[in-house]
Amino acid sequence: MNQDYGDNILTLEDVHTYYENIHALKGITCTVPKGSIVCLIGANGAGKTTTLLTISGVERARRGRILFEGQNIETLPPEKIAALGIAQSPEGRQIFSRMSVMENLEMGAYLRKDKEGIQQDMEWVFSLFPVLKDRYRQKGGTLSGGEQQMLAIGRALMQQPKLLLLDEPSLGLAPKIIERIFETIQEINKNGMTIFLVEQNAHMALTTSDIGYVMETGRIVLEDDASALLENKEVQKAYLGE
Amino acid sequence: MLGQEIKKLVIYTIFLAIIILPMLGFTGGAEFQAERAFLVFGIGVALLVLNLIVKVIRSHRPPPDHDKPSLPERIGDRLHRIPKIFTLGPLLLAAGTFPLVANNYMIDVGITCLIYVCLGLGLNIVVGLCGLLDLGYIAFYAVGAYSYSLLNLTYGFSFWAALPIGVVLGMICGCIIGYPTLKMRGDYLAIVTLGFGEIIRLVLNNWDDLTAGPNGLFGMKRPPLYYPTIEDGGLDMVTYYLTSLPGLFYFILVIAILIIIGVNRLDKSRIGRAWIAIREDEVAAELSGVPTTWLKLLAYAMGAGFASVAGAFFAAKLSYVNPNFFLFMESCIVLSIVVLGGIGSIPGIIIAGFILIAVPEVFRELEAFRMLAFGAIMTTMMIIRPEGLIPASRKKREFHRQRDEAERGPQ
Amino acid sequence: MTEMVLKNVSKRFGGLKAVSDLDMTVPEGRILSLIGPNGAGKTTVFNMVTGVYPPTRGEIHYNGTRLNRLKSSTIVSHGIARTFQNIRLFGSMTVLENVQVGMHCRTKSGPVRALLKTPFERKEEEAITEKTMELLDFFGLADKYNEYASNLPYGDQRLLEIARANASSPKLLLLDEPAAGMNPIETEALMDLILKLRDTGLTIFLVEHDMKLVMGISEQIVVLDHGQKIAEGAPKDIQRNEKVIEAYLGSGAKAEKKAG
Amino acid sequence: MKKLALLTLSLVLALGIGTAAGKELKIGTLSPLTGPYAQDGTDIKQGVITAVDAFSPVKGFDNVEVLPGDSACDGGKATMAANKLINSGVDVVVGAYCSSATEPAQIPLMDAGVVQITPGSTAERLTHKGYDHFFRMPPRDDVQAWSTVEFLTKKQGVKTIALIDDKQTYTAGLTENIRKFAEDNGNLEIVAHEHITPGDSDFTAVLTKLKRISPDVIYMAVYQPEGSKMIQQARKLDVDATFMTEDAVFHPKFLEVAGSAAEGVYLTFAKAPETPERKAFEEMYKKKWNVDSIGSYAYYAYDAAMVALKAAEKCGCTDAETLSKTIRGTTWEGVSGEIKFDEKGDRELAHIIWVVKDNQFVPYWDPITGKDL
Amino acid sequence: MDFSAFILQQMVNALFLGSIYALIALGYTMVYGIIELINFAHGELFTAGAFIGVIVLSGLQQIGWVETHFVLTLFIVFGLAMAYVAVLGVALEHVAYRPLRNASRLSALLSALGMSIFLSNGMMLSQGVSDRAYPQVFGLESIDFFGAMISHSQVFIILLAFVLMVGLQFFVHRTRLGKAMRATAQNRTIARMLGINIDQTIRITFMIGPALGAAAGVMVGLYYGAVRFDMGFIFMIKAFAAAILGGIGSIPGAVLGGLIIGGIEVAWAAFLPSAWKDVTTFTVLILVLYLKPSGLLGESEADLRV
Repeated sequence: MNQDYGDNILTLEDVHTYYENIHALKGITCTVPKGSIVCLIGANGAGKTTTLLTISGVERARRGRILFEGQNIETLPPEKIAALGIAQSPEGRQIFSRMSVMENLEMGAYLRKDKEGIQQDMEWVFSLFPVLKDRYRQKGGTLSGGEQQMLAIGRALMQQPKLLLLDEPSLGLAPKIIERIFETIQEINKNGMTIFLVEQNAHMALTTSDIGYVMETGRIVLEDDASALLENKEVQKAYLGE
Repeated sequence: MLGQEIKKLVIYTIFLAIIILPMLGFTGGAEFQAERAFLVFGIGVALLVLNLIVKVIRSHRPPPDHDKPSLPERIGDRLHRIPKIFTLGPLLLAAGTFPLVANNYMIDVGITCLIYVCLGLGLNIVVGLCGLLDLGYIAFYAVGAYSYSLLNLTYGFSFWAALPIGVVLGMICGCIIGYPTLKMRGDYLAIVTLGFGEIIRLVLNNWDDLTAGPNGLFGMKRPPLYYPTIEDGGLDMVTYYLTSLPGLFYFILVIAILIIIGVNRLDKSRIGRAWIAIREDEVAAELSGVPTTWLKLLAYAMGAGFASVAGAFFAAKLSYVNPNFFLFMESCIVLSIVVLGGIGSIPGIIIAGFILIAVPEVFRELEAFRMLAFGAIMTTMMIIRPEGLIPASRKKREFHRQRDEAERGPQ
Repeated sequence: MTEMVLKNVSKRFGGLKAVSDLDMTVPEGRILSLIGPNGAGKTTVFNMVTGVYPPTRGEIHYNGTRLNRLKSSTIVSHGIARTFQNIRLFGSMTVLENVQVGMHCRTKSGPVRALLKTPFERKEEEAITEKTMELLDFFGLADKYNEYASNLPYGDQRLLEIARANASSPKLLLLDEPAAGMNPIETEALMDLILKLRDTGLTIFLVEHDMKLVMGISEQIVVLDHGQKIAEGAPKDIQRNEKVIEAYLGSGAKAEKKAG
Repeated sequence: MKKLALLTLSLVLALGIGTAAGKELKIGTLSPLTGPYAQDGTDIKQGVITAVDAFSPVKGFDNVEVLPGDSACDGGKATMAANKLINSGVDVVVGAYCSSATEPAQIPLMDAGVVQITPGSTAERLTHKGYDHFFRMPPRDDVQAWSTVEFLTKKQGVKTIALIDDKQTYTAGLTENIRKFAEDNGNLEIVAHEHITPGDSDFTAVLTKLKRISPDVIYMAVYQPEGSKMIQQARKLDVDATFMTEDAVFHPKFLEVAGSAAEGVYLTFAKAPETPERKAFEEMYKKKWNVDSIGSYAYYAYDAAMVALKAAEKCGCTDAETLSKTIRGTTWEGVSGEIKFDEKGDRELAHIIWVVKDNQFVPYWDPITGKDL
Repeated sequence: MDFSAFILQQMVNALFLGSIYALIALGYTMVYGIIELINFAHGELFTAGAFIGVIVLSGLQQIGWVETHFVLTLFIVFGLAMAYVAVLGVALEHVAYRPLRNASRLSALLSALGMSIFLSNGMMLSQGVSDRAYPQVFGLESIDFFGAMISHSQVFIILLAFVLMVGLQFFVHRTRLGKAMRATAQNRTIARMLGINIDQTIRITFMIGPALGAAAGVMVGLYYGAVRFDMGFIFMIKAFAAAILGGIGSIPGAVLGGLIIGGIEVAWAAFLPSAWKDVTTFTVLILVLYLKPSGLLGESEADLRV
């Protein structure tokens, strides 16, 4: 593994998660070094989203440990985890559809008290996604799919997190916008934010990331530097459509 | 752990003091009636402390095994495994001999229980099988009761002649209620069905010319039985009116058994499967070829039909009906029977009907305390067992395994 | 010719244009795949075809019948069945019963027959069970007939959905991402199954992301992007289509191709 | 299943308890102890208990027991309660209160040969069914309606009246009778007949409607809670009419809640005799139940129980036949006046007109003599 | 009384009744909005507020504050009643609803029903079966407003109801906590991911909703002059209808629904046979919901995605 990065900001050790009787995560072990972009790729239903939800505390790990900056977080409720500095942009544009764009972003900054900082970050988000600025009074539900996706990412950025979890940021977006989003992701990362990314668009994800994990039916089957994975024959066959 | 629990205890105690002391202390004039208020407060605190002790003791025990099924599940499982003859036989025997050993009051309570069991079974079709909330179910009971009363009083129809008409009327009302609710979601259904229930009651109360309004109707004949005798050398039919309570008990017992058989058959039929599919996932059911609109209407109609039967019997038994017998609270009780018993579970409903109607009777002397306890127990039950007493489980079908084995046999 | 024809079909959700002016045909007895990025409107097409909601504009015909305003259950009885992207089984029912529900539109017994348990009803029930077990055998679920659907492993749940859809004796089967969440081995088996189903005379209309499956079994592919058809043709042509690569397969695929 | 059997057994046992032997007199009460009419129901229960306390010991009996039953104003519950009382071996039942409970309860009680005395139900037909063991303490609806119409036409000389009822058995029966008597009389025109919903609080719409019609008299056939609120709203709306109401409103709570708004309201209620017995009862009742005022049905219930106790002592019997004969054949002194039952079981008791003056019910006019009081 | 005065008077009647319904409906709608539970016990919370109101008011009357510090008295009465019911609401949520947050809707509904029966009978046992009279601090005098009589208490109550409704709308839309409440209502999981403590948010909702109900209870007591243990029931049904009619979960919807239900009741009783007033109310409700299944101002789920 690449040693250029600092300490691991996030470590998962043998994490098992169940949906009632379904064993969704069957012992996930992975690490996210500080300052890196890590991506998790795999087919629909492989357990990628469950992994993110387990990190955020929405789903409970029945077994295993999750360490964030050396602290055990697997028993903490989601709001405490958020307060520690983990933000998530969830899958499927889960924005507050009956609140305005502005209010959605404000909710992102719910835990923050620094008014000026919030204002600055809001400007920053608007500069990343100018279309949101044009629509800041509009209700979230009236935005198009891509705009909702941007809003969800913007909302997570407003949390000023140390670790940003992105669940399928490319979902339903036009290729141009996808490229823009991934550029943005790299830009954010350069500012010092660690990013943990879940993607179906494996190619895009691997080219952006430093480290990649491949997931299949609840298990991590491959892990390597992202560039190495791109060259991996099996990955090419299964996820890059040859 | 203990420290946290004690902190909780203190907070709860403060809450309890705030809630109880003013409400129980200032009951009349401005004087504070300390004795009663503090007595109740003391009981409350004692319960809290007890709860704390239980919690502390429990925390020292090993955590429960997740994989092991819970006790009620195991009981339910075992219930399913016992051959029917051993459970149903004694139950039927007990029901059959009950009027011979019981006094009139007990029989009357038994009759009431059975009426509510019938109602619960009917509502079970709507709520339990089809998954539609209905807060106005008692209206169909009223329709059944009034149809028999009116047909009997005005046109002299016998119980048997009036019954089918009442059932059809009930089913029509069911469809009328069902139709506008087809597109509605759960909570909107609640107010609409509640509204319909009230509308039917108010119509019965206000339509003086037909229903005699609040005076009610009285003097209906009891259900008759006919038996042949040989008189004057010829065969003659004698009409015998069931006036005694044991007679009425057997009568409603037979009705209840028929309804149980009917609901059970429906449950296991193609229609029943479609209903449960609707309850589980309406969109998927529709896209699997189940005409959900028609089946939802059918569920309302069938439920209403069963309630009408119970209503007709009720009117015949009491010989008196009044719109005030069909208040919203009655709908709530029937719904409680269904939910408490375990949604969709027939044995659950029978037991819950028994518990909710007969057990409070035992404590009738306690008057308001009885209702206080009724409410508290209802909430507690839901918290402990949100799935109901005997959760419904789709019966495992053993007969297929035999078939499979037979097929594999020659290989 | 029992083919499905979509003519100029559009669907709007508020301001969002999910599908615009789609023209396509699903020919009989073939395997046709609909692909495109997430949110391109593939599931919307399925939903319109199966009557979940009517198209805003345009016509959908199947076997000469206009489907636009028909109820979903009626469409099923016309011989069109489907599965769902996110599995929608009847969780508290057994495997057997799930499939039996699928047979609803091909059976007749009403409430009165059920109440009286007439000989007709009994015979029909027996026939239903018989046929269900045959189907379950076909799908390899026969030994699990007594399990609750919610207790099945993921792959089996996918299979059960297809079995349920098949129970309505369809002529056209719509599969919405059937391989989602399956590992490569399971996907392989699924491909065989789909081909086997096609060989029984079924028309298969497929939405799928797994390119191996799509390219492996499709006889024809339609590509959607932003609600518009951007390409149509045989798998080979699609793979080479610049527009498709740009919109869906990704510039990475393009790069690879150049490298290759 | 075992649990179920056990539960059944325990329930059967529990239901069966309550049958004991001995030479004793058992009086059951049947009144709504829960629900919206629980107040009147409790008054009835307490009235009976007071009577038994006051009269015991009864000569010839070892013990007198009171068994309270809850009718909940519901037919099904009332018959259950009645059957329970029958099984406990009651000889006399005082109740029920709502006609809708009295009517169905009559059937098992009469079949079982139990003497029933109702302290509250006034529907005429209850005594018209030919039951020998059924008696009624308060005057019938038609008696009250007659008194009302007499008063309004003869004493007040009014021409127009508006009726309000809440569509319950009692109130609707009353307005129906007023309509009948007014039509017979010919001098009193009914200009409006409105209905309210029991339990409602706001009657301004109906009162404003009546204000516009401006009848001479507004007759409120409602129960006390609605009556108290209605009169307040009428005063606030400045409705310029005479208000008249009936015995269900004749309750101290009416004065307490309505306060100054109640001034000048006319009511019909039986004449209260100025006897030492009544005084003694009132004192005893207030002390025993720790209350400041006495609900009107407590008087009737007390009298009903008293009559039963005295009759039982007189004949030394408990069988319904002899007991009924004794009750019917004697004139009793009661706290609600002289008690003499006719063939049907009705009392020859008339209402007088009362008026609220200085927050007190004051006797005003006697419709039989036609004189002021 | 001429026709215009009659109409004006009936409009005042409708406005007053509608405001009361609206205020109670707000409590429903708030609780429903956040946990999707029909709080059957809301009617009892409302009644409890009225009882505390009469207890405090009687006490203050005894020490003569009603005459000397009239405004302060009202403040104390409303404040204490609302505070008490807020505590009761929180306790109710903790005991009866929280354990069932992830259970089926029906179980939660039944739990609420159980609590409703419990509270109503508890109040009957503690506060008696009969009316408790409210001291008539506003008297019986009315203002003659173009022929319509408006009592002092009505003026006060309509104003207060208006202030409370506007205040609530401001709170929910402008404050951080209010926004957190709306966010929790729309998507609990996401709200938690953003750091919102949803337990606390729900608790606050269960303070505000019932407290508004309590304010309505005191108003009802002050105007109608009495409070009784079972008076919550009828108000509950009407307010429930109002909340649904307006589109449950919507604050302006609840106000609109309340005013409409009040309006229908008054209008029907004013011009048509009053016995059928409630039949009409429910019929209109059903018709509206049939035509617009999500209520008048409710958000419709037009985008049905399979």
